[in-house]
Amino acid sequence: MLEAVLSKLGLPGYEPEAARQKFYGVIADFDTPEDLLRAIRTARAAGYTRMEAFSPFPIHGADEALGAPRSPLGRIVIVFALLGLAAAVLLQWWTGAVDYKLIIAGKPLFALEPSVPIMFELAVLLSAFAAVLGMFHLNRIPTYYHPFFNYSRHPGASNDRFLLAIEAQDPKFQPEEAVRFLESCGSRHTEVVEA
Amino acid sequence: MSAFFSKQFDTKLRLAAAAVVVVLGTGGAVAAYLLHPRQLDTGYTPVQPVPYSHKLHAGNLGMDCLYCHTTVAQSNYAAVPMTEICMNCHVRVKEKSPKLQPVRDSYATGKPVEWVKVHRLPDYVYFNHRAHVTAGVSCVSCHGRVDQMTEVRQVQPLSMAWCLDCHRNPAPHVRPPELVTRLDWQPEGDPAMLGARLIREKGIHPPDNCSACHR
Amino acid sequence: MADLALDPRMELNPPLVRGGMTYTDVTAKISSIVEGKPPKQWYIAMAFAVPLALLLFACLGYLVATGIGVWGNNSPVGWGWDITNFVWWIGIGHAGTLISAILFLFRQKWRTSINRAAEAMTLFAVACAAIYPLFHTGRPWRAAYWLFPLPNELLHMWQNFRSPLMWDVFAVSTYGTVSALFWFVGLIPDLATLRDRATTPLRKTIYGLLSLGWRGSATQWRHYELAYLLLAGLSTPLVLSVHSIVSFDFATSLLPGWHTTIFPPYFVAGAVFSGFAMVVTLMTLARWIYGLENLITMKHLENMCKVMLATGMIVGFAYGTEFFIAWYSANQYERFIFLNRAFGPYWWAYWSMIACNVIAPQFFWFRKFRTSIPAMFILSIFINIGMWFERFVIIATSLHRDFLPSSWGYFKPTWVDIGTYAGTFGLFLTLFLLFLRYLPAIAISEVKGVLHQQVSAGHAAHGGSH
Amino acid sequence: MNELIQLNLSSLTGRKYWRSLNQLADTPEFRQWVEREFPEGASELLDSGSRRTLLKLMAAGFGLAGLTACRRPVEKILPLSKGVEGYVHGRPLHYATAVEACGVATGLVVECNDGRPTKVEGNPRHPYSLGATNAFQQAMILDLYDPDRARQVQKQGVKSSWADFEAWWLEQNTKLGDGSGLRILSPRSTSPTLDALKAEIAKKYPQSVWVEYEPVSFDRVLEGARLAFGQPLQPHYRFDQADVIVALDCDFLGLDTLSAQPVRQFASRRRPEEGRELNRLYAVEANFTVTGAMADHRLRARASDIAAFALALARELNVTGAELNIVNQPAARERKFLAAVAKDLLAHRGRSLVVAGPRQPAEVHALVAVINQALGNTGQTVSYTRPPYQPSDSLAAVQKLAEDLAAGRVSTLFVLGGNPVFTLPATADWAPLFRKTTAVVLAADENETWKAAAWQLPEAHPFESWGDVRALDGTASIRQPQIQPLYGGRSALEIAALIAGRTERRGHDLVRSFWAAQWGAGAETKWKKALYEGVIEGTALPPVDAKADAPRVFAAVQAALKPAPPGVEAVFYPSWHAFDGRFANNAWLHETPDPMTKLVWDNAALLSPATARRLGVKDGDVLEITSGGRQARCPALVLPGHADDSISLQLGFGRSACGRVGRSVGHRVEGLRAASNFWFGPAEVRNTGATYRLVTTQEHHTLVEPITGLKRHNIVEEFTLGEYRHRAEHGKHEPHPATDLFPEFDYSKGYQWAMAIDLSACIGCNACMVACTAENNIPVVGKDQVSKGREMHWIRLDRYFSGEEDDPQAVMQPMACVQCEKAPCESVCPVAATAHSPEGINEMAYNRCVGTRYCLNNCPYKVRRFNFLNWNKDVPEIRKMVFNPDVTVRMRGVMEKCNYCVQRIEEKRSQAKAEGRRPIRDGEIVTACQQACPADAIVFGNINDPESRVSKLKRQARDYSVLEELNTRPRTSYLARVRNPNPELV
Repeated sequence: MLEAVLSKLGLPGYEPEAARQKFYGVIADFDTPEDLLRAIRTARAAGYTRMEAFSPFPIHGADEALGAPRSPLGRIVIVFALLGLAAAVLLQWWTGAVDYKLIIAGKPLFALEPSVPIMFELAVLLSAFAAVLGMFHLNRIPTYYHPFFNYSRHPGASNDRFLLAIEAQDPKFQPEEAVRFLESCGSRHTEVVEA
Repeated sequence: MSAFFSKQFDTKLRLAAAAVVVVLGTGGAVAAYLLHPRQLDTGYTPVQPVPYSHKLHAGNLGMDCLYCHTTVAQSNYAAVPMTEICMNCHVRVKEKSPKLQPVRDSYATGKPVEWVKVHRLPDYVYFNHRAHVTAGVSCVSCHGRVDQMTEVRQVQPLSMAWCLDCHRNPAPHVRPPELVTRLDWQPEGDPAMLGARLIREKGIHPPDNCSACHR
Repeated sequence: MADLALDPRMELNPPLVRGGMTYTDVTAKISSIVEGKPPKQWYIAMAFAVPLALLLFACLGYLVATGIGVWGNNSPVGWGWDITNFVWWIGIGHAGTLISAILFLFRQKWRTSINRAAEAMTLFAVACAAIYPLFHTGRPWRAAYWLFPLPNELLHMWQNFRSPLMWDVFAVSTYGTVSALFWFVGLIPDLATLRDRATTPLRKTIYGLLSLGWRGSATQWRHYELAYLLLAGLSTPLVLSVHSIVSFDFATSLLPGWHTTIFPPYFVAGAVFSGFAMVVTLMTLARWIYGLENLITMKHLENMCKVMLATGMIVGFAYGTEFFIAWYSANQYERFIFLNRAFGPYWWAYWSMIACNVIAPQFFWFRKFRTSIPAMFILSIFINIGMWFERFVIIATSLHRDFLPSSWGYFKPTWVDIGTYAGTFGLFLTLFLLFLRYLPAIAISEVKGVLHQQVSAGHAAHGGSH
Repeated sequence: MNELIQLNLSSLTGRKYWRSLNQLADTPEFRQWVEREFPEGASELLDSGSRRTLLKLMAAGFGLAGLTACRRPVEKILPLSKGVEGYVHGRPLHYATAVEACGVATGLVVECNDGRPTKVEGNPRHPYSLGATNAFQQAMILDLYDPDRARQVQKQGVKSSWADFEAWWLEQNTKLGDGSGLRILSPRSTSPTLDALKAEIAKKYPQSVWVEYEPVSFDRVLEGARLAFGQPLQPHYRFDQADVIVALDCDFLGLDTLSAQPVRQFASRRRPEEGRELNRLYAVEANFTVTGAMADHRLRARASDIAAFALALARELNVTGAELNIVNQPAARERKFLAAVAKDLLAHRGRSLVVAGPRQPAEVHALVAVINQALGNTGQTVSYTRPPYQPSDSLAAVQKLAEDLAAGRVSTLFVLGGNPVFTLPATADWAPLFRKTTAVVLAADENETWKAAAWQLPEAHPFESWGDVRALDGTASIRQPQIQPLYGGRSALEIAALIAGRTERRGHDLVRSFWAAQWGAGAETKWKKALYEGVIEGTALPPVDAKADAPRVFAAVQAALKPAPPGVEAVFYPSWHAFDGRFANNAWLHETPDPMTKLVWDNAALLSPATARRLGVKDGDVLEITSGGRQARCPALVLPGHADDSISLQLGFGRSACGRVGRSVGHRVEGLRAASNFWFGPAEVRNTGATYRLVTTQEHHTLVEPITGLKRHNIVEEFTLGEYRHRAEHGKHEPHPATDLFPEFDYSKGYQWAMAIDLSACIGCNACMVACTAENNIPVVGKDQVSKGREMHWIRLDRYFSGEEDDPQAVMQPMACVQCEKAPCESVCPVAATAHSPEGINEMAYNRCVGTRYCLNNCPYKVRRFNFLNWNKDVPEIRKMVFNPDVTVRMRGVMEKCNYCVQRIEEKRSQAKAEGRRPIRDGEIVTACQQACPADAIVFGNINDPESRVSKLKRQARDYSVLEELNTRPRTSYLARVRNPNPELV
């Protein structure tokens, strides 16, 4: 019953047969970051466009090689920082000078000077959340199922292996050809991974 | 080998999470509503030892509040009447009524009738009837249309926020002091206008500092 | 892979990962701590920590039931051990964020093998610290829900945002939250590693869920690194602000000895000082328990000793400045309060502070002490003691003799004071040991990053040997 | 009107209910409690910590934690059945009454809330109250509700009843015949009605003896007059008429007076603004008393050397016919002092006054009378009347009583109040003597005498019973009860009536019939008037024109006065805590520190620093004092300014049979007293080596800092008269206008409350402290907690010594919240629990306070008080009846402090509004401390009214703010202490 509804909605994991991808792509396995980078460059030269690399630690140059755009995270965080500031000012001004005007130590009902600490703290708090949640969003995590995990040697990617995937969406994608190509780049183990 | 988490796992997880959020959200909203003093504290209608009807006395018979609540203009308390006062009439009226037995007993023995308190404030709150009544705040503002109640019921939250609302904007609740016990009284025109005038004339400015009520 | 130890250049600048470890070795070594059975020492430590933690709860229960009177606090000394311990723990907490954030911004590679544990330490220290402001009211249930600006139909009342205590509430809770985020973000890739190494379904599930389906794809790393950088950038001013604001509790008052403009920098320096001391104390222990000599190398420890020396000097300088200003201000009350610290009834506290905070770190001028584990262990403990006394001196001795001689008094702690303080140690240690047991105590992926650079550096050194 | 009683316990734990007292009495709990041997609760919180078990309280605490009060408790309202005249629920009633102690009577006005007496004030119409009270009168109200009072008629400790007792007496009195076996021992009484009954008893039992005894008596004053004038006369001093006053061992501002009058008169001459010349006070004394603290010049002398000094003074003044030889040569310093004093006195003939204390022998009083006569003061500053009671030589009488008892000549002994077994001279062992006869003891509490009695009768509290008194000048007052006897006690009057065999035995009938007889026609109206006004017109005694025969006096004096032996003397004083023991179970007084030593919950052997050094004694060392062959132990306390070789001991402590508050508090020194050394005598002192913890509320006693040795200014300002005049001419120095970060708050509109406290007038008598305690439901915390600095007084008296340690000056400074306009406490409170009212009061909202104590830390005056524990936890029901219903009872974890009696302000405000919204008049609002102050040193009012008293005072040249440079803008300012030194002595 629920199943039916979900598949009608076509939510992830419940797509109708027709809409389902057959392959995720082909994944190859390299010894060192350098080998991986070399492979990426060759593949791009060969005209592959939809690729993804997997590594136990960030490899500098990898995303350039893959031709990824700059991350928008910075802009998100700025916005939230400003929101935090504004919220702090509003909170302190409205509660103190509008909603309940209590005379405290003969001081003004609202002044900027004593409000600074809380303004700062709220700004930091909101931008920190923005940074983390923004990153989660951009990285689409948490997402517990990913075809990548179907690759027999995927655990290597969190240990000491450096993997390269040519994805099925790639217009130039041909499973056998992709396998052959990656083997030629020096992959230790190449697999066609189903979606 | 294949992935540890199934294809459907993420969808299930998200749906579950959504469900939790919805349940908690609605639950919280409901609780917030119910725990709000307007819901929590109003409507309290205890059973009294004597089925005394304000509707009958104040409403139909049109007795003035001050006939029984004699001290309201002199004291912090409005004074629940002494048995004596009941007996002023009930020596003759309904002198046999079984309902009035407790009253007659009290009058005979001198032991009080144990009325149940309806409008209760915390002990650290000092409400002064005299101050309000002499300023022209009607009984009805806090106690509602008692003249229409057979059993007295709390109709206002009597929360601090509620007090403050009036202390900050008294105009709608101020009327000529001699009319405070006329629960059904309506000024011609906007009560706020009249209130504003009286406030100006008499220089009424209700305090909202702490020790106005907390000592 | 070339043996790095043979490389002459490596000797000049000793490697941060020794013993020619490979990526797999690193993974294996660190994961083994979590996967294997904990060593005997771990159980001994737990046996010590857990009862103490229980003592904490007993003391707090007694306090809540009876009232703040069970502590030694009195009039004029309204704050005694409670706020002393609060400031002390918060101070401890600073090293973690400092190491992870500031050193990260300065690209100090040597932070990698200690930052994880240091961050954990921060969280647990903040947790211990938070206990005090909450419970020193004696009625935490009120403090808990009245210190946060929640709209309240019943009262229509709001907080007083002029009060430094209110700033504290925001600062400390923000600090706690951000540190937690920072720590967790750092953990994600390593949790993925544990997930991938996991053998039992339970571990697969738990670490799987915790690692949020991390794949280590280039795209993910891209956003991840930026996020981490931003968090570091945010935490840096935050960590400085927190102890500044804590110092405002005192600096904005009008009490002689509190009303001092030097406090913010002086408190921050002190915090870092005590924080590093605590890191050294714990790291030397962890290193010994789990044999992490190759990951937490002498270089790490020596650097930390240098930081302690530097901050110790700053703190010492601050003590001097306070006295100078007190004299220079020509304010009778100021002058008296400082003389009273040194020569009044609390002289012993003052001079203990000087001995531990100013004298002790001087040993770190000498390499011999900077590189001797026992020496730095003992000195770090001295510093922790000294920094506790600093807070006690500031709070108690300023309060006990203020303006009107008629209301002077003296503060004596009760057994509940002592029990509560000891108890927070129990809580802290328990949490830290659990952390060691169930989470990667060293940032696996970051160490690999460092290792990778060593490797490529090694290749460069061997100059196209292949 | 007293059937009705409402217990309106405004406590945060919240319990309000109406009860008629009869009903309360009917409840089984109450009965049971009344009859239980040792009721629990009460002052248990005084033995600190003990009773708290961890688990129980964890439960309690966490119970509270789940604080959302869902179901509301059902509360009953119990209105009266029948009306009570003049009673309006919620409005207090005030009744005039009068009390007496040691033969000194004062008129009072008692406030009753719904039938509960809750507060004592002075009666402005009464010449010896003038509207003021002393600490003891303020504290009496607590004794009324003392759960440890005698509650049950007993026969040898077995429960009995009044009926049984009366039955016993009816057959007993038949056996008495001429009453040769009948003795009646009572405290000094001024009651005319009782005098009448005494006469009847004397007639019925010619051989019976009625003995009046007071442990603190003024007999020697009258004896002195008898010596001087041939008849016992009561001197009346006019301190307000005297320019020069010499007090010889006379604490006339403190414990040697029991009324406000002398203080009020003296203080009226210490205000330089009021035009009249400042008086000058010379004090010669052993103990450092509050009178000594007010003195412009003070000479330390052993009590036993005072006589010699008086003689020397007489000679110095060469009073006619005075060929006197000094008993021992005065020292140089003393001679200088003598000369200056004599010169000053002679310069102020007719406007000077010499007074001697009740401890001094009759000869000294006679001598003083003659000196005053010679100086022409008689009739000017001192006049004489017959005493308001029958004077008698108590000591001789009790000696005789002891002999009679020992010889078994006494069959029945009535003790009508007091606690003689504890207070009588130690010449006899009284308890066994009492047991030898049938002792019928009427006692307020189950005291030592009660324990020794055959019949034990509970005595009614003065506020529970009818009676009448006569003030020192004879002015009579009716004592009317405020409430029915809580424990069915009876008054001495009623027992006397029983003895006299009167048929009417109710106090009311006795008193009323007596006065009806006096008045004859119009008695009814006179009676009402007497009750209403609290004084009976035309009852004051006429002055007696007395002429002393100087030569005869000198002869007698010369003969009587022997040179005092050198060495240590022991002197007995009443104490500020228990007086002579009658207040031993009064927690308010025990917690109120002694004005000079600041000691609480104890007495001590006071000695001078020099003597302490010589004996090698320090504070808390337990001394063994031997005097008159008897011994007592008492911890030592060094008091700067105390005379050398003299040890001051306070009476009334170490009660063995007493309520839980006072049981074994302090050390009993009565055991040293005999007729020979009744007030003072030679003593040996030995340091036992044992130590005892004495707790004081002030640990640092000067304004001089340790370490630096610098004096702190801007706390207490003192001028000599000269300096003051100079300042007055050149105007008061205005503080430098402080520059503020923020704009000023506008306090120019409406009422702006403020206070001025005159340090020249304040004598530090503690009346304000106890008054505040009573008015504001201030809890008692006990010795342990005070030692931790947790006392709760909203107003305290800071006492600072200045000058050299051996012979310092002292100044008192009442310190309560000064209501800073820029209050440091407010800005630091995180929850805004303390904020400012638009009228300038620094308010505390207890129910908002979370208890961070930050405000306490940031208060430079340290006037904030924190409820470290739940001080009201164990307060028994009966004791709660003393609570002021207009003030919240604070729970633990809450900060509190003075708020200018805001409940009184609000009351007057709503009254003024009800009366046609008229403005509040100056002086209409009186704070509790101000109302009690006998010196009229505290003035409260509105500073926006330039004509108000407080505004005028604040314009004075000697007005200043404490710690002005902090720019906290206190609303309470102080008027500097002005001293009037004799140029020849400085």
